[in-house]
Amino acid sequence: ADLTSIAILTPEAGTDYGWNQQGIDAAKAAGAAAGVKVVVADNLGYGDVRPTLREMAEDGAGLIIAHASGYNTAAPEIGEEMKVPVAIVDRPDAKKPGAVADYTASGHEGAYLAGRLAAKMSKTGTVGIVVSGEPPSWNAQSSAFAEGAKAEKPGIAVRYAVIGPAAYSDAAGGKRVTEALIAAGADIIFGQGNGSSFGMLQAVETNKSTGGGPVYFIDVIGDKTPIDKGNLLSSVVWNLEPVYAAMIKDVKAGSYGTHNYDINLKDGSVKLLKTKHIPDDVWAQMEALKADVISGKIKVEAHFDADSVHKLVTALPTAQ
Amino acid sequence: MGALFTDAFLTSLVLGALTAGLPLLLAGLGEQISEKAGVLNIGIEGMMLMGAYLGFVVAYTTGSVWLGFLGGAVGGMAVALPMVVLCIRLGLNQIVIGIALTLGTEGLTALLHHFQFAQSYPRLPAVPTLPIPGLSELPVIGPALFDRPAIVYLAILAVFVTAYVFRSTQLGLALQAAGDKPAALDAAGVDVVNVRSFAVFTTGALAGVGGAFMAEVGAGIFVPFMTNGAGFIGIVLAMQARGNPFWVLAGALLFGACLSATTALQVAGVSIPTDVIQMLPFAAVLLVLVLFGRRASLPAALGTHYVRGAR
Amino acid sequence: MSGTGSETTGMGAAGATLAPGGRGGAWRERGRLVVMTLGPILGALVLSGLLLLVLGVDPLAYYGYVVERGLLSPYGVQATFTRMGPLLLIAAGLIVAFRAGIWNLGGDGQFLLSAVVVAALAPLLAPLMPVWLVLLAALLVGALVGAAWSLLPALLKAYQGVNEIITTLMMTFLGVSFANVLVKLFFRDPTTTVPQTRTLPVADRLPRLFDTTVSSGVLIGLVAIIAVHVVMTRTAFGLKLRIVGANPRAAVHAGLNVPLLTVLTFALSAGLAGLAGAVEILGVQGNVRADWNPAYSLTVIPLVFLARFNGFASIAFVFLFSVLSIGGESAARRTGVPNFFTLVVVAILLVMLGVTEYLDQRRRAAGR
Amino acid sequence: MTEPAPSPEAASGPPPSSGAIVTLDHVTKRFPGVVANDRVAFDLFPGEVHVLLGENGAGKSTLVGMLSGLQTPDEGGILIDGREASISSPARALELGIGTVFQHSMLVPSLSVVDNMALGGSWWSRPDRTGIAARMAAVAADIGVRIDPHARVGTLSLGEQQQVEIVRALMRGSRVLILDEATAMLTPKGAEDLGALMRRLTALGIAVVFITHKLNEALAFGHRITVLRLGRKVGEIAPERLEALGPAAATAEIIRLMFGTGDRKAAAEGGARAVRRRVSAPPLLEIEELAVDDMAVPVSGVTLSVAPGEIVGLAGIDGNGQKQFAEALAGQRRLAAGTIRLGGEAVERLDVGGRRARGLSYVTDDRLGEGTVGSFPVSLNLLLKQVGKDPFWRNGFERPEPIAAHAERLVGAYDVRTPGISTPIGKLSGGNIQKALLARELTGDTRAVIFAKPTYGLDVQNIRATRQRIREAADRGLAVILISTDLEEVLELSDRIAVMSRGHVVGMVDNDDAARARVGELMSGVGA
Ligand SMILES: Nc1ncnc2c1ncn2[C@@H]1O[C@H](COP(=O)(O)OP(=O)(O)OP(=O)(O)O)[C@@H](O)[C@H]1O
Ligand SMILES: Nc1ncnc2c1ncn2[C@@H]1O[C@H](COP(=O)(O)OP(=O)(O)OP(=O)(O)O)[C@@H](O)[C@H]1O
Ligand SMILES: [Mg+2]
Ligand SMILES: [Mg+2]
Repeated sequence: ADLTSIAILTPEAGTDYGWNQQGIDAAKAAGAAAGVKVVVADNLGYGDVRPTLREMAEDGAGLIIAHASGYNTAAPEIGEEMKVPVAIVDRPDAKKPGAVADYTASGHEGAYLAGRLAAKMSKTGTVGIVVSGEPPSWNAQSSAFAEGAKAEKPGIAVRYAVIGPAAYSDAAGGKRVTEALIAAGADIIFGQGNGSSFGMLQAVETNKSTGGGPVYFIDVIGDKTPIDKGNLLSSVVWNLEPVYAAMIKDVKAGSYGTHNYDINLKDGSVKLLKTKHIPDDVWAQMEALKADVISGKIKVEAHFDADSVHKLVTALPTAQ
Repeated sequence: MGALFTDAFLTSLVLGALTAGLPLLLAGLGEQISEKAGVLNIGIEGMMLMGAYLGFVVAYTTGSVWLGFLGGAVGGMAVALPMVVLCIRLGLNQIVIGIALTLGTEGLTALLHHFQFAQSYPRLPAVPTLPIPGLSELPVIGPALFDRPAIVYLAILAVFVTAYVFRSTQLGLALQAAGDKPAALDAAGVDVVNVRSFAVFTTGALAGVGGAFMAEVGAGIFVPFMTNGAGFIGIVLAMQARGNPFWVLAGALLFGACLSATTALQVAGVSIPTDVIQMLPFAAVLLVLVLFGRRASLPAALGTHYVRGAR
Repeated sequence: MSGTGSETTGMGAAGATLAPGGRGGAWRERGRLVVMTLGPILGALVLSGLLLLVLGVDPLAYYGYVVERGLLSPYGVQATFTRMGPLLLIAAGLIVAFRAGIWNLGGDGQFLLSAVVVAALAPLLAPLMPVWLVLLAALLVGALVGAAWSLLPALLKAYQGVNEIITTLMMTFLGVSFANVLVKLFFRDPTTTVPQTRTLPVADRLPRLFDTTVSSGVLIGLVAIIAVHVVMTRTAFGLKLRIVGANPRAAVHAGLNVPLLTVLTFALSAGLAGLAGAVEILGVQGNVRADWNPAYSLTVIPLVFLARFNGFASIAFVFLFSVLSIGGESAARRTGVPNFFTLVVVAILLVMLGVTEYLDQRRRAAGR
Repeated sequence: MTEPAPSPEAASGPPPSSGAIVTLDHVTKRFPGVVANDRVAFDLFPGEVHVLLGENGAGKSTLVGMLSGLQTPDEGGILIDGREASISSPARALELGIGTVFQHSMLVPSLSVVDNMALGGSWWSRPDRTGIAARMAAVAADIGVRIDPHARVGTLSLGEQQQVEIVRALMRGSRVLILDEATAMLTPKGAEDLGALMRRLTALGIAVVFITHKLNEALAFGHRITVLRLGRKVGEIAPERLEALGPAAATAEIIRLMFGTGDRKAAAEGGARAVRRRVSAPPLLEIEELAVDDMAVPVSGVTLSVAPGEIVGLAGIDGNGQKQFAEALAGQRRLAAGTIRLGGEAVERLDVGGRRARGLSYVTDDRLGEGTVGSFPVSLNLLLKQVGKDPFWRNGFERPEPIAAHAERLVGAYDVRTPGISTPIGKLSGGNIQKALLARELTGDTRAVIFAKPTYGLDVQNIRATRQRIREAADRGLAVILISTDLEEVLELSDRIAVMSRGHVVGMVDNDDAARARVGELMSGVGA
């Protein structure tokens, strides 16, 4: 079919160096590459997006990307109503030819590598995971990070804490919980959150580890290098551009909805960010591990439920 | 598991409870002053948020923590000003104006943040602490409670000062009279409108500093909507405290402790939904109301507009 | 704010304008009402327009988009109507309470818990019974859950005189957390990793009106608010509630059972908020996700004051607000203003209203 | 205080050689529906006790309000030391040295006695509690009362609270001291001590405004007497004249001023019945050993029966349990003990509606506070106690026509002056609100009526109309209880008169020629 414009809807502003910004930037890039107009509706919150979905469809979007798990009930419904294909996250089973495809993007492979990296770099033998909530893709990355760390150093302690229910903008909570983990020995924090992640970053910047050294932060999705003050160790950077590009291609080819989309290490849509804090030898080892994951020598599974995460991190303290 | 509950970790839990509880304390204290004087201040969430915003902006641009807190106080008072004019002087409905001020401040600070900081997300450096000689050497509570930024001591001091003012100054008597029987205060020659205006401005200043604390110390950054309902919790704290500032302190620390307990349990690997633990303080307060809630617990003239000579 | 005092909250101005004026001055009175209502709206638009200018946005373009999307485009105005459904129900509930002198600030908790229970129940019932019966049962359950969540504040108020503002606020905090606990631990949809309830299929939801996307929730809302208006202004029961609200001592003097009427007021008010939750789920959302809380009640409270507790005026203000929130989102996107701007407009509107009302009072006082 | 003899000091009060401290220059104060003060001229001289007399609602407290900064005059001016001044606020009044004990408590219940006394100091200062307590003890000893300085005011009885207020006013060292019914709650001994104190104060050149309902006090303590009636100043008795008249003549003169020339006027209007026919029918309303628990004035042991067509007056100073009694009778309050029978049927367990349905009506004295809903139209207020009843409501729905017809009929029949039946009743004048209340309570199957201060705050014409209604009600065969603080009214209307004091009926008198003196004695506590 003929596709002239696509739309992307995000819950928060596209300036968060994270989930929202990644989605919007990638959609714009993919659109530009395919010569398709991209309409952005950001800051929509988690309430009712049906009016916006309809408006996008009415305005001629040939594909609507509903970039939040909170939208994955509304988008397929409105897609069907308005006869527009939609892309959703966290509902792989909702796939429907010509109508719905899922791109439950999980950087779990990257998070696994991040776990390995963290375990290699930790001087205290403890690493921490802070999340502002427990949506599926974060669960997948949390558990992969824990597995990676454990695989690297079986005796390592992985501490895990959720800031609170719906604590997406709770920057103070992010800082408080991160400081608790640092006090619990963590010198590398794997942090996932929106507004709250800036609180985590600030905690890392303003605290020393229990060993007296600096604390590092491993981010997800985006690249916060432009605002780094020297504590950003790495990031599980997503690149949704190939996903969206593939979607555009499939819509044009009429094959949309026959398969879901994914991001992975192999095509570079997930990668670990190299910063100057990672020594070259360690980075070389990471490259090797990455090759193993890509080749299938190391198998990383995605666990999307919170319980799996809890089990993994609970099992760990007793191991030490 | 023994290795987890080290001194350092316990310290951070206590510290976390204190840091999370402090803005609630300041908001609750402020609300208590308003309520004591007979003003139901629903706009306190907005006062905190403006305090957080302005406190952060001033601290960030001047590099001075103290100017930041001053900015926070000014921000809170700026939101208190329309409340004073519209509700205390003109007698408009306190609930409506309170909600309007909160909504407006949420929108305004988010807008300002969007245009100023949404690209750069500036963060503040750590706020310097002031160790109290001797006490700060104590294990666990030493670093958690006695090696804090000076504002923390001031906030705790504010509880004592408020208690002192309530109990032992003319102002305290005037506040109480303004909330309980404004006509009697008026007849004694004290201007009820002035006392109430003073109370609301003080509330603004305290809530503003609370917000500034949240931004400067609690988070080190301002993000939109960051007060997240803390002002409403302050209202609840003030109401359950029945005019005693120490109950506000206790309530605020209880809330903080519940948050820290959530973190501790999670870090220890016990998985209870955060929601359950966060219900506890509310359930506790409600239980108190069921068991002891009587008419006498709130100022008789709370929420009413005073008009001299009317009857 | 002790006992059953209602004027105590300083609503004198609102109360005074409730009574119809004399026949002679009816037209002048009506004209005054129009000025009093349109004045603040125009004032708010001007002030907000100035703010837009500061932000470098053409106010006319912004308002143009608001009107175009919220009012003129078919899908837009349909969205406006759909949005009105739950808001009208909440407004109806608030009117009952406020006219009876009860400050029920717990609408959000009542709304949310009802939504969660309805979202859990309806998909389970759907395979077992005909759609209409499912919907009817779910609406009823929603209203009951909402009412149940107000029972404690109601009893405390009626028999202990405990201030309902604290208790209803507390019940909202509790309700929001409790709703999350229910979704995460008890009502969770096992087929997905997302913490949410099962989803009621689109076909089983409240029917849509004609060939549009407008949910029939708006009809329920309209019927409810008009019914409330009629009950409050035209029936003996409504009159009794208004007597309690306007002068509780007169209610005692007239031999009314004030505690019972107080409990009934809570039940009705919260039941309507619960019905709003049910309508939002059955008509629009189909399920509830953890941490979802649209907090409608807090924004409807000022609207109801703006309408001076009048049902028809409330419809107008809810409509205006819906246009603003549907159109505002679109206008913000097109003009590049962040969505937060709508909040500022609402706040300015409320403050303008307050000032206008004050000026009107002074004018009337001077005219005597 | 058994003998109302003016004291020597009173007789030889210092002559007003100096000018007045305070002069009210023909002040007028209006409230919606009443002219509370109508061009009142009033001089207050140093070294004098200036007594203000007048029936309830005469405007005494309003005058005090203007002196103490609570009210500002609508017309007229105030002179302080002969110079034009404005007393714009209570603070200003205190500054000018005017200290007031208000009729209604102006204490904060949640504060202690000393803290109440301390109110008003500079904000950041500490209240000097020990100092205040000490000075308080001294002043209290002066007037012979004992007050626990640290007791919370809310725990004190109303009488004790009044003592606190008197002591507070004295402690302020004002040059003008206003006491609005300050002795109402004092014991006779306490009142006498207060009188002695006033004498000592005036000797120091302080001016005192003293309001009381007890004529003996007025004569004993006062140097100058001003009488208000319906907001107007109807007379002033200067010190020389007061001295010259002597107690008995002064009393007669005052009563004439306060109540008008009662008998002559009534006779001229042909309103009063010369002699009421004796009522021989068995009682319709029987009250036995009625008791009510109340914080302020507990009522007990009230036994009273009223025959159809009979008017039983209940006289007494305001606040002696009349209100509690009436509310208990009407069903608004729980009885602590006792029985009420209406036409032989026990009704004490019924609620307000039940009693009303059986024919018991209650015309409250608190017209705006509980009698009406001010913002509601006249028409609905006329049906306030019949909400939901046929034919005005059918299936719960309001029926505008019958409601309007009913309202039009009553408004016409009772001559309620209103712009229309949909006018909010709060906008009517006091007299017209009262007519509407009478209309509501006297319509329908009423068999017994309680009137509480039915002419309170009304002007002459309305008083006459209202009294006529009461008589007509009795003539129709209703059993009537007439509660009034106005002796003239009770004497004019009643067949028998009960006097209430401190929650008890202290005497029952047949309304004959001796009644006036006897009731007056009972009321003033002279012969109790
Ligand atoms: N603030 C007010 N608002 C409305 N009406 C008032 C107000 N104050 C007094 N009035 C009315 O003014 C009139 C005079 O009242 P005032 O209190 O001066 O009488 P009083 O002589 O002190 O009576 P009493 O002996 O009962 O104390 C009464 O009709 C009263 O109802
Ligand atoms: N200060 C005022 N402000 C506004 N309206 C007033 C004021 N004073 C009186 N009125 C109104 O003017 C009208 C006449 O009032 P006024 O008290 O003079 O009546 P009145 O002749 O004394 O009647 P009544 O004998 O029934 O008491 C009433 O409607 C009253 O409400
Ligand atoms: Mg009059
Ligand atoms: Mg008086």
